[in-house]
Amino acid sequence: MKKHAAKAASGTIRLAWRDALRLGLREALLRDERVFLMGEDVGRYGGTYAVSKGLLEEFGEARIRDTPLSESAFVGAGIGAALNGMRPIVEIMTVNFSLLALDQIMNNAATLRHMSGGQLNIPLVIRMTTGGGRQLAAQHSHSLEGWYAHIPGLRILAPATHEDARGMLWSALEDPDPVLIFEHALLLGMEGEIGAEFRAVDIDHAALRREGRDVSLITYGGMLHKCLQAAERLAESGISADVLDLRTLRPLDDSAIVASVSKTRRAVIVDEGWRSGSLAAEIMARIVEQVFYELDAPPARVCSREVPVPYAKHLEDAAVPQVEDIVATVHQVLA
Amino acid sequence: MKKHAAKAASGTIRLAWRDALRLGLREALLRDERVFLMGEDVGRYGGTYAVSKGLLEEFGEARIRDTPLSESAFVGAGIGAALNGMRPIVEIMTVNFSLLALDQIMNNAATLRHMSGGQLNIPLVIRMTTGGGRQLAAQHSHSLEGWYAHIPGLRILAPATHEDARGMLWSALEDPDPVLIFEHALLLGMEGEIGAEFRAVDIDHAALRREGRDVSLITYGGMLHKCLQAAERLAESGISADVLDLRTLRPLDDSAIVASVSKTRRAVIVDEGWRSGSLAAEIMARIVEQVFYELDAPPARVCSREVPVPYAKHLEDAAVPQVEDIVATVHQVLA
Amino acid sequence: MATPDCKPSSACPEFAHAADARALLWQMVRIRRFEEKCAELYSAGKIRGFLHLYVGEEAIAAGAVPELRAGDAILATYREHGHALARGVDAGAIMAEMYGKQEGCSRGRGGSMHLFDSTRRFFGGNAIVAGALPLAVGFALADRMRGRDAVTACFFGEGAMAEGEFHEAANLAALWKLPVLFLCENNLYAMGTALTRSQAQTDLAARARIYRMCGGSVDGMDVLAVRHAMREAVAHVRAGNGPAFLEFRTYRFRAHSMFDPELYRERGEVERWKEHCPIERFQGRAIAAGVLDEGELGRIESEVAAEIAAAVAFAEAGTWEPVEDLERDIYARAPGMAPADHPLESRS
Amino acid sequence: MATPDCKPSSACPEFAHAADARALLWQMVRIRRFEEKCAELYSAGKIRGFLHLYVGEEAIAAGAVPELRAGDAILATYREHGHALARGVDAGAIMAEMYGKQEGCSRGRGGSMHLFDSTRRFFGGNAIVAGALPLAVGFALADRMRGRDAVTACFFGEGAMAEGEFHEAANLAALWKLPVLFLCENNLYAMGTALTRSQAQTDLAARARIYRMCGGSVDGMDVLAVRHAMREAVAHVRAGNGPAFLEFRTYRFRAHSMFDPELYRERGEVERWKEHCPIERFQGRAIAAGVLDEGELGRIESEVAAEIAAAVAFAEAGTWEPVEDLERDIYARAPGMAPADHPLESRS
Ligand SMILES: Cc1ncc(C[n+]2csc(CCOP(=O)(O)OP(=O)(O)O)c2C)c(N)n1
Ligand SMILES: Cc1ncc(C[n+]2csc(CCOP(=O)(O)OP(=O)(O)O)c2C)c(N)n1
Ligand SMILES: [Mg+2]
Ligand SMILES: [Mg+2]
Repeated sequence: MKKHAAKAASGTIRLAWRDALRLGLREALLRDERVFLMGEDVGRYGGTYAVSKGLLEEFGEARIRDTPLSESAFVGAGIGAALNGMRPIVEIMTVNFSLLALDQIMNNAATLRHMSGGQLNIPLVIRMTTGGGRQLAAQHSHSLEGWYAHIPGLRILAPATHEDARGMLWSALEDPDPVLIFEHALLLGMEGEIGAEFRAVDIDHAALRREGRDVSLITYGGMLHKCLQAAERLAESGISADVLDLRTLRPLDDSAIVASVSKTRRAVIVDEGWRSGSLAAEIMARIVEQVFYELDAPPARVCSREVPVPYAKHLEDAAVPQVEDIVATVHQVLA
Repeated sequence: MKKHAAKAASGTIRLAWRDALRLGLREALLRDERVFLMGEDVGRYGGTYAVSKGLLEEFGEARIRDTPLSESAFVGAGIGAALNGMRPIVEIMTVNFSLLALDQIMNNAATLRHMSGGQLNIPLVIRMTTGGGRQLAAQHSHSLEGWYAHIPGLRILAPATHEDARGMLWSALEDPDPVLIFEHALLLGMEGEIGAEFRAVDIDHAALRREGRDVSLITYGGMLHKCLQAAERLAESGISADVLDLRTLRPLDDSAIVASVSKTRRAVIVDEGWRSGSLAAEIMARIVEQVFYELDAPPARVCSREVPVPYAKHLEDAAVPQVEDIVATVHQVLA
Repeated sequence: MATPDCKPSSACPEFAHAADARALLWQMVRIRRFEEKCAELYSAGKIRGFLHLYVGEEAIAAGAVPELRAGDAILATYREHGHALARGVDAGAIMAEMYGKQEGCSRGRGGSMHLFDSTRRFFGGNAIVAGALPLAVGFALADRMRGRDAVTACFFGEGAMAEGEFHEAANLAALWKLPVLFLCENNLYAMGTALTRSQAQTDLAARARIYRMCGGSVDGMDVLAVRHAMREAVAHVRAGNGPAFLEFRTYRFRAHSMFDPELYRERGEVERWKEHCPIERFQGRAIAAGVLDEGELGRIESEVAAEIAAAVAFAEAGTWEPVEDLERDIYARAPGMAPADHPLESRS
Repeated sequence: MATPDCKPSSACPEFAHAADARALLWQMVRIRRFEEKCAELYSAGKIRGFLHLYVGEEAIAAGAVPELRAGDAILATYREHGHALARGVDAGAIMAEMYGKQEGCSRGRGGSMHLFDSTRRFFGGNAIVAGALPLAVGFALADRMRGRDAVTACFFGEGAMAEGEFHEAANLAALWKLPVLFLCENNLYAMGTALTRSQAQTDLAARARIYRMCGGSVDGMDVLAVRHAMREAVAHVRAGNGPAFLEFRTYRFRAHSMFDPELYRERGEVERWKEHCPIERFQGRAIAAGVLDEGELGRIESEVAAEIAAAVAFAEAGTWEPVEDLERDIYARAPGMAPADHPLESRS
């Protein structure tokens, strides 16, 4: 791994987000021999996004398994292997292909514990990249993590920081239930600094990434960074924003949402999913249910436009939330 | 059809909801020879829920097609046939199996028009039964219509009345875009009276099924009837409720929602989907976005509990919304 | 299974002794009577939801399941009472499950279609056609990776072979040479759809062999033939030769489920198949061979009757899970809480 | 295809005359040069997203597509520039599409992976592996129901044959004897995964034949062999004998996409395959046969260069669709409105 992670002074390392993901994978493979990685092109190809590069060489074919193009079968096989004592990490190349495995995810992974009266554990992790922004057009640009968060029995994670990119996998593997991790493709190349020592991270709580008084920006994953930029810009016009990184989309950390909104009395939720039926709608509903009388203005949301994401750059940019959209919405909410 | 539909006086007929669905199917098959019905056991078996009983005998094998157990292939074939000039009606036996066809639905049916720059029409109708309440347990009791309503490019219908059960199919076939019709299994045996003459119905607008002043009950499909019962009970305690039947879950009829809530200033949304990420959340978000300052109380929702629906009757009853839950929630909202 | 054409190697041997014959017959009779009682209880409203009976197909579960070891895993479909009983899942717990009582083998959460008993390594009961096949591949993968010589047996109907999941699971198991037994109960119909009307190729074993796994067809109405073929297949798979496929040719004597009006098959066809009733046929042979007599048959019936009566009594006496517990067992742990009462398995 | 073993009936004939040879070569060269230009424009940042090149595989599109009639339908994958060009989709419209301009054949909505031209009955361009196969079955079903003798050709990679959708689509087409041509471009790799590492059975035509459809394998580097096999297959399918399957054995000379570091195959393997370059091979044969000469080759190159230059100019001159139009073409009609500018086809 040394070639990917340059050691920095005082016990921190500077690295790309994809390398943080790889550190997490490697750590998991080293710590527990029941852990293995399985998915399309995770091995010889090195991972579509080079996340698993080098792991085949280090851990061998038995634990770094290239699968055929059979999303339903290898996700289902991951569920079966988890039921039978392993700790599989299944990679679905991108969220766009996960639809082919949705029956296995909803009807088996999410359901078997309850349907068996609590007899079965499914300590399975499914990772996939998500999100638009790279001109891959309608069939390759979905942001469905918020949609998946509808399903009881699943835990849904969306790392945004480098620390979370590295540590969430381990926390997910410690969970006896199926966990889906959505990794935003646009973050993969982002550089950052983290502590050299591997740490599991808390996956039960949202994290306040920036403190403010005037408005709560509630977000996760790829959009966190746009929200932080928006907060920076808002600060220039004297508006101070809380930026809450949800981290876990199911179950939601209600208390963190309530705490932030009770303080700022205004909320803007930013989510790359399509607007109707977005996770943002759910968060608005929860805010209304819990702190309606503390609000100074109706909560607002910034989501993707309701269109199959187009290829042309200017159209794609218009379809997914941008920093300007966030800034403009905050101004409206404060107006 | 005569054996199923007893002619009543003054040009109305009394019939079961499933027979209204069958009248719609038959009418469509009679009117346009491009229409055909395809799905598992729609022919020889007579339809799992006897909806298509008799149609094979009347229309023959070419137009009433029993398919293999291949949800993805026959839904995809429906899309292809629609692209190539037919008007297919694809029946997915229940929503529970539709997950196997979701890639075809989201990545092809919903997307091809836009992705082709508007060159392609997909005049396809997909029908499926939905909902819990018959002790069929976790893998056979989903209510996913609200979840499907997240997908741009689809139109989502949920008939509740006998008139809609008969007429929506035709309206759906007139639509050049893919339409999904969700038929609640608990309604199939319900008796009702409708005009003898076949009518297409308006699928662009919600319908106010009962007028009131104090609260808006916003709902659709199987839950409409529970809401009407709840409204009846509320009337006994002097509370008068608007009952709005959404009918079309995507696109939503915002103006009808706004009109009702602006009048009553209080809303309870009733939806059989799981609570988090429910259609109810979306409606709450839209209410807040559009009529926040007119509200006398935060909107509330009655949804299914977040559990894979259990088999035991008392547990299933506790999991899905009941009339008492609606009544109790209205009382809270009015408190 | 060791023959080059992947067909069972030889005619199956007769049973050796009375105890053996008795055990086979007892299991088939037990399954039959248990399900007849289920049908009765369904009419009485004690059992609800979907109920799929196995009547006519008992020779398969009775012949095949005992060939597995305790450490092997079994996955089945919604038509799985017979497999659960043959695997030793307690009849009372199964009945209580169908009553929806918390003493049921799935706490009343699953019903007829979702019987589970992890202590018997009986992993359901799946109501999605072909949905268990990928799981079975994963079970076998785990056994292989953990160095166990266990096999995983997966039962499914011939209808499931049209699903993409059959194809994907078969390919994966064959590619990775995993110890999976694909056990197809070909009763000729998937609900109302005949095999010949839904699958272009009806030679099911040939379809399995195309993935380079062993595969053969067996008379599923003959419990000895089933046992023999299963024994060979299990040995083949356990020896590390990769997966095997068996087609059991059978027939369901009753409707698909309690809702099925049975419009799609001729009364005569059903009657003809009933002449091959696996129980009557086996009884006749056993009596002719002199290993069982009428008295023994009577004793089996009364033993079975007693067990079923006890199972019904157990179910009747069972209790309803408190509604407050509705949300248990969705997650092992609640957010913000320490790991809950389903601890991680200890590290290997 | 009419032979009992479903293999092409005889060795393929040589080309008959110069015009014929020229047309084949021209198409292959055109596709090759067009894509070389695409790679260049990708590096220049003019084309974005995923770009999958067909270099090395041109003989398939060039040999197969012309065997179809105007009324036939074609569906392809994300590696479909060659098929679109061979089908007569305008090179300028394709290039403009990759630029994201509204003059593109999909208005700039689709990009490289989603070329559409309904007037040429070219129906994409699908980025989900195997996603178009069920659509193809539906196209063929519609033709059959409407009494047309059209066929539907569906191109896909060998990787797609592991997907459940291949199995379901093949079964459905064979069961209903639909006029579908399943055209598998076996370039031995699915991204970085070799066929032998992902599919238990690598005899792809045998796998198709198990569904009781005709199937054979063809040297996909030989445009004449491709054409010959395709001609027989089309005739077979159009005559109402049900679907047919062809495996074209080929190789992609370049990376899977512009992002692929190509870690998974040996340089030597690529070089060996390049020796079978379909263009060089065909040129050599045509010159040896005396139907083409060096001068003609030069003329083809300059014609092609001119066409490509014009295509690039067209794309460069293209315009950006106004952002206000983002939400057009999601629905044909807006709610509450009368039917919009995409009227229903007139009733048949
Ligand atoms: C994916 C899926 N599609 C449809 C159904 C509805 N269904 C339940 S059983 C059945 C027939 C299955 O037939 P087969 O596999 O032959 O098993 P059998 O019932 O004959 O034992 C069908 C269509 C289902 N449960 N799952
Ligand atoms: C369902 C699905 N899974 C994964 C992918 C990612 N992917 C794109 S191309 C490809 C390889 C496909 O190989 P093959 O079918 O042989 O076609 P080729 O690219 O070799 O022409 C993969 C895995 C996808 N697009 N769709
Ligand atoms: Mg069957
Ligand atoms: Mg390939």
